[in-house]
Amino acid sequence: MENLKSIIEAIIFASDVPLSLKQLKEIINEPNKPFTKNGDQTKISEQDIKNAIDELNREYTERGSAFRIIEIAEGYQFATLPEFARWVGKLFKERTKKKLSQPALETLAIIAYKQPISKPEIEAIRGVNVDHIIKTLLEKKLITIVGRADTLGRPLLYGTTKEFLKYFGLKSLSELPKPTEIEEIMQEDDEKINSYIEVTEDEREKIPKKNGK
Amino acid sequence: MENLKSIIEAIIFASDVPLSLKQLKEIINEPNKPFTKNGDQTKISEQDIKNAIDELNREYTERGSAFRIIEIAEGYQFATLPEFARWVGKLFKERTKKKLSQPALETLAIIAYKQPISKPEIEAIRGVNVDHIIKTLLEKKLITIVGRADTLGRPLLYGTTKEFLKYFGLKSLSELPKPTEIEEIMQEDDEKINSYIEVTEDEREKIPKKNGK
Amino acid sequence: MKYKVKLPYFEGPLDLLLFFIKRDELNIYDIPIAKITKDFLEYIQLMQMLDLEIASEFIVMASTLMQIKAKMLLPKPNVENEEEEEDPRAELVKQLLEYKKFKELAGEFEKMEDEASKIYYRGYFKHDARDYYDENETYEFLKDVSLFDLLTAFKKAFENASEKEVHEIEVQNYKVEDEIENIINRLKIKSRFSFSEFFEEYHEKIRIIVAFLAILELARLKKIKISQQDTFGEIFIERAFEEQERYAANAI
Repeated sequence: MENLKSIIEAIIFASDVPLSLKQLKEIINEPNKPFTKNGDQTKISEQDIKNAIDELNREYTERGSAFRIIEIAEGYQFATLPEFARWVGKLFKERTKKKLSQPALETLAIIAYKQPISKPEIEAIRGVNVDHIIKTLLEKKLITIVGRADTLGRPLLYGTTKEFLKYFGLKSLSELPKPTEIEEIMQEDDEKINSYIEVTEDEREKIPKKNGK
Repeated sequence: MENLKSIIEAIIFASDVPLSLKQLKEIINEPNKPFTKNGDQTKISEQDIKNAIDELNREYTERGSAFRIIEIAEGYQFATLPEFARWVGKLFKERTKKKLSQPALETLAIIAYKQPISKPEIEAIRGVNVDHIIKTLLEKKLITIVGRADTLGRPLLYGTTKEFLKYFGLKSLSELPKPTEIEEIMQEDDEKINSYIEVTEDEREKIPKKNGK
Repeated sequence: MKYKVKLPYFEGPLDLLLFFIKRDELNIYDIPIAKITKDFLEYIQLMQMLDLEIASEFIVMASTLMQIKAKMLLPKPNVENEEEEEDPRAELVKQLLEYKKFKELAGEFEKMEDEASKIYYRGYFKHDARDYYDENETYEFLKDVSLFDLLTAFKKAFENASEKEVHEIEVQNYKVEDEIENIINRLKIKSRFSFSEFFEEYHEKIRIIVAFLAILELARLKKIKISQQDTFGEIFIERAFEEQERYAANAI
């Protein structure tokens, strides 16, 4: 059932930014197939939209729903109610546990391919201090200390763990794609499969290098 | 009011990825302050969660809500009903949804049904080089490297991802459309041919044997 | 040389063969090899005339077709052997059928893609209630990482490293405090901008580093939020101080 209320609900739900009444009005009254009330071309006013949002929130309250449409400076958006913070927090905690940041990933990649490797060597490649990241990776058990280098100061050497293999679904380190393999995958120019025609013509003009190593 | 149904609603609503029953169960039964039923420490089962989701969806239907909790990519996530695509689409007008090219779809189909599969194997089926496409599919996270083949050269093996399931609106790989087996294609075509032409015994023998080795 | 000629496009030799079979309503199990070879070669000639590069697969297929044709012309060996004698076309037919199967499946995939594109997921989560959400983990809040990401990261790390060796750094006197003020001022005008947008006007490496430190400091002070939508996606800096706070922010 398409009615103004559900349309507004759908739009606010899917939007990746908060929407103002004005923006909502524009979307709904857009000349190309605008919303019609009982087959009537009446324009929807901001007040109509405001009423619909209030009505939706009333329904959510009645139903004991866990979310509401809230209004902040930039506009309207969905949010879960504060009393569920504990549960939503658990969700995010679960998820963040498993995540790696870009710097962490780069450091992990260097360790994976260059192991055993010391912190100074990693820093020489990355050009930044990696203390914090090494600590995180150790905590996540993705790397471990495997010994000491014979070089000056005998710095600790790091290598990857079984957890690391598990994380990436590898049976052994020998399964790691080689940098040359990624070169092969990446060697293609930056043109992406965006438009059908572009791709097809591009591909047509391409001489495959299948046997060409 | 904290009850299991609203807690599940809150958790799924706040997640930007599908959550499996198992994940939901873990969050709800987490040792640190788990959910309690009437002050009782009863563990919540996956079935309890599934029932709550069904109940929630029933309520959304009754209310004429624009979204439902759908089963997608091995989990549950809130999503708008397709009939609101027209309105929500207006929101994302500028960024027109990009579709995959024909070669990309073909390659993806091969990977989906034959996974884990190596590049040479894909190329044997498509009869063309697929470097470029593999790269794009990897970037789009529709496929991923899943290991190495034991065959000569130990080529990398590819498989599909959860993103793939989500992109095609699938609950799991078992939902993939059943391919018409070669045998069936042959049969169909045979029937077609038979219904159109009278084939003499002689000619019939010229048709290569199906499993012809 | 890139000619953009709209010639009926084929994915490859198999696709072209399937086209001929469909166009001429040929029996796929009894392909008239002479005719199809002729059509195939004509197509290649057309491509040559148009000065299009011909993928090596087409050449390989042309030779395969000619081989099959030659075999078919050979007189049949003794009759007793006939049962074991494989049709020279059998391998090709098998290949064509296999390819045809996936071509059809690709059509199914396209329909599924279409249907799935009508479904939208929730897009904005910023104000969702969540307790013990550790601000320090903001940087860690990324999507799942694959092996491909790992390799890409490796490549990137080395590319960046080699760049560093090439450029001489002219030491300038940039202060983190100045950059903080600069960022705050920019955020007053625009509440959110992307990393790449931000660094566009920075050319010296040392200044980029100083500005980056300023961003980190602001994030620590919770004056800004740093977010990213996809792994390796654009990173955004967002104003996290309120209207009335903006003036005070100057005093940092």
